[in-house]
Amino acid sequence: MSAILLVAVPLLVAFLSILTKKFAPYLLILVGLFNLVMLFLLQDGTVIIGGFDQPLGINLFLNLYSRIALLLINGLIVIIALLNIREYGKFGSILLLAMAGLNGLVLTVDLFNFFVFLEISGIAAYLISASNKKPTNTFQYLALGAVGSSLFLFGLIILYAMFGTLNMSAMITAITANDNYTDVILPFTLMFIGLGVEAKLLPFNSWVKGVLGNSNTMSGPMIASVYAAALSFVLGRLIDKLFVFEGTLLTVVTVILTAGILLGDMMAFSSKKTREILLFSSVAQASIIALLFVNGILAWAVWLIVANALSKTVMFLVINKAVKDIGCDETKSLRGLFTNNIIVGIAFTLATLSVMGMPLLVGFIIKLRFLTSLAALGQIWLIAIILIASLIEGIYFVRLLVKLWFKEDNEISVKYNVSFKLVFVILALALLVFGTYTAPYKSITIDDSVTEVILSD
Amino acid sequence: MTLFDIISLVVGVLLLVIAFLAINAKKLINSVLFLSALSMLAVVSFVLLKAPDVAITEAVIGSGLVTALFIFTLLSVRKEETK
Amino acid sequence: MIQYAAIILFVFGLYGLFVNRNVIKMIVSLNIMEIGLNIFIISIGFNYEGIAPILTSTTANGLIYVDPLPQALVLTAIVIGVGTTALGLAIAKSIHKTYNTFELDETGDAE
Amino acid sequence: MKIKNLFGLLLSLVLGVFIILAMNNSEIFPAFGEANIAGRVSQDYFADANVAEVGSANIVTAIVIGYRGFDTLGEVTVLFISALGVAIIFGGKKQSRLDLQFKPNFMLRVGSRVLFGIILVTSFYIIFHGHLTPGGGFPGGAIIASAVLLLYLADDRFRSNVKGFKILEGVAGSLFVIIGLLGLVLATYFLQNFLPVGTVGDLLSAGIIPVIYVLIGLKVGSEISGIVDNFLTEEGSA
Repeated sequence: MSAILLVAVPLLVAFLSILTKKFAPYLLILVGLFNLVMLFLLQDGTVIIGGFDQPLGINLFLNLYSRIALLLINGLIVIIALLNIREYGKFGSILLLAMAGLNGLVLTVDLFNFFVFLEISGIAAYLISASNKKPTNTFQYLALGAVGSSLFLFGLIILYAMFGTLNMSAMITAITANDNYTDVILPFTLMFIGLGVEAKLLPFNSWVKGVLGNSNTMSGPMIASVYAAALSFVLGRLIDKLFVFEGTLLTVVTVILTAGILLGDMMAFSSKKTREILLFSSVAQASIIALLFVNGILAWAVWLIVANALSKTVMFLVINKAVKDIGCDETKSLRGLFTNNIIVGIAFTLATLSVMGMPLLVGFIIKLRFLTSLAALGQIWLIAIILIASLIEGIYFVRLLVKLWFKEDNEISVKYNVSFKLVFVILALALLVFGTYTAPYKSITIDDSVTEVILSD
Repeated sequence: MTLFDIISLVVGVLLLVIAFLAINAKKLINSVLFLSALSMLAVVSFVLLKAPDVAITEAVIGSGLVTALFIFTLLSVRKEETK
Repeated sequence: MIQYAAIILFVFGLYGLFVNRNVIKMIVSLNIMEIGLNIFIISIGFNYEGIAPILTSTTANGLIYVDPLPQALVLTAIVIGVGTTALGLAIAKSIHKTYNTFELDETGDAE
Repeated sequence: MKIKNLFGLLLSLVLGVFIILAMNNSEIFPAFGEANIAGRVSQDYFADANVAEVGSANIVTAIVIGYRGFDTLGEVTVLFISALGVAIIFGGKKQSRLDLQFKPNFMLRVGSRVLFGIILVTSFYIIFHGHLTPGGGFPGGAIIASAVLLLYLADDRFRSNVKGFKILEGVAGSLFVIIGLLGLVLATYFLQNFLPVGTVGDLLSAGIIPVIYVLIGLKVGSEISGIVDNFLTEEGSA
């Protein structure tokens, strides 16, 4: 009963699922539920693989940080699979492999193993985006993803050549022992750029517009919320523990991220297509999350990832279902979408308000707390930039909501079946409940030791 | 300049020249053939660097199957044009 | 010298990827980048007096071996490269079937 | 040579030289050829206790399967996903072979059958001696795939038994994971060696390493043959 089952069981079922094509989606949901149950039974700790401890073999490490990430990933994959059984049954084994890849990515402590799982989840993401029937965008995503993981491997090998180990915890102790910071600037930038491609940070994410711009009810939520959340968690752990940003590198990274926030929101402000508005706002959110990790504000970055993933799932599901029925993506053609499906409209509005950070919702508490933490750190400039970005965000989201609620002349008939509505209501309620009832934020303490990669016994 | 240095210098220069030709080749077939020559040179450099396991794998996979896949793609495309 | 050639090969692949707009040429540049990276990975473990890491007779100790760990990593990296290339070529074929060209600029919606 | 290419070339050369200089003046980055494994993890791979415990003469194979078997499991999954992806992207019912306006004569068709057998024998030799001599599952499997490729090229009506390859691929992959789980159940860790190790250097040694390498060889061989089959067939009538 060790954490390895979270990766081994989806792999085993995926290998078997190609023999029985029909049962793949049902197997996927069974394995997802099995993982969720396992997560409540597993204790924290280091899992040794292959019988050889840390320097020779590979270890997995489960603690509160990866437990929250795994709960979010497996839960969302089960929800998305449940909603897309009939239409995308063919992608059952691919979603199983994506689940195994993402679980391994979050759990592993060995850097090369991290690269292998980055590659597995990457290739699964290329195939999920292939369901959009747009081969040029999938090809661009594949080309950029391959460049990203090769850069990551290049940085990782330079670190191995310098410090002689591949294990993250041994690498951290070796880096702190060797205090000459100029050696590690090159590998850290290469690895940061490599992960920046997958985590949608601004200068490297030209693939996002194409892939998410014409996504469907399965690839949109999968890439926009599940992959984004997993990679933000993993990038956060690396930024917080491995990449010690100082001096010029810190300013360069902060400039890149703040540019990402502002440019992302401006592009969302100026775009006419609803899905582009959503994807540019998630680009801005990804840069905000990375900025919080760089400044060491762990707890609120984790809650921001969770809240963002939940609300983006609702938003992408609603818009993709509507675009599939109507066919056109322009905001003016979706006008008056919620007039005849009120419940879906309310859920979408709650999710949007939570992303904006309106009171009574999860987003408000998180935004308030991480702004105060930034103020405590004296980062006045960052607070100004984030507030400007939220102002722009508020304008384009309110403009979108007004269009979607009040119908002009055209009559839109978009029908959401019951299972969609059920999911929307549950997620919207979660955003509302955790917005007002703030006990869990205090009870679950996420402090600096949580992203620790060795169990400091 | 030991024998090893001379050979590695020749292999290094050849690697760069063929890679440049592969990127700027006019026709696709030439570019693919340069790629297969490049992976054969990679096999030579793996043997030079005393990595026999990797040399065998790169020989079979790199110059064997990857080039074959490229050429099949180009052949199936040319067949559609003539149809 | 081979290590410098490998690094420049890696950068050539990056250059080729951003200069070309032809799908097959981009996959060729991706392969060039991976070949350069693999040679670089092996070159950091190389030692002039070292021999291949295979224990012939267990009695002879005191021999200097080449670092075996990068070779194990490159075995995995090569097969990952094949996987990505096969997928890229399949997508290239489907691009050609829908747009009847390999040039990304002529396929309309590609920015 | 357009100016853009020349400018791009110069830019990439400058970046390459910058990376080389950045690595040269950092003193803990070992210069080319002076990689001493004393300071690195791979020092312990040669320690006699570990060699005896894993039992494989080829240290690289010991690392690929024995110490870092989880990497290899991940990497076999990568190949599995690309074979699955190629099948999904091509989709459609595949009946007829791509006719390449090349009519092989009788001698070629028969000759290739003979050569097919010989290539298969060499590939099994490489797979079985994976833990003794260079080679192993990956090159062995790729050689099986190149034998199938030879039949495809030499005979334009040949269609390999795609269904059989799919089943072989699924079974070999799941057996690999099951051996890992057996390690978890019998021994104490996933992918741990629970078979006797025997003396280093003879054929039946190194516990589960030869078994896993045979499974990897079969899986890689069937997967790449599946990819070749997808590339060489098209829809079209039977």
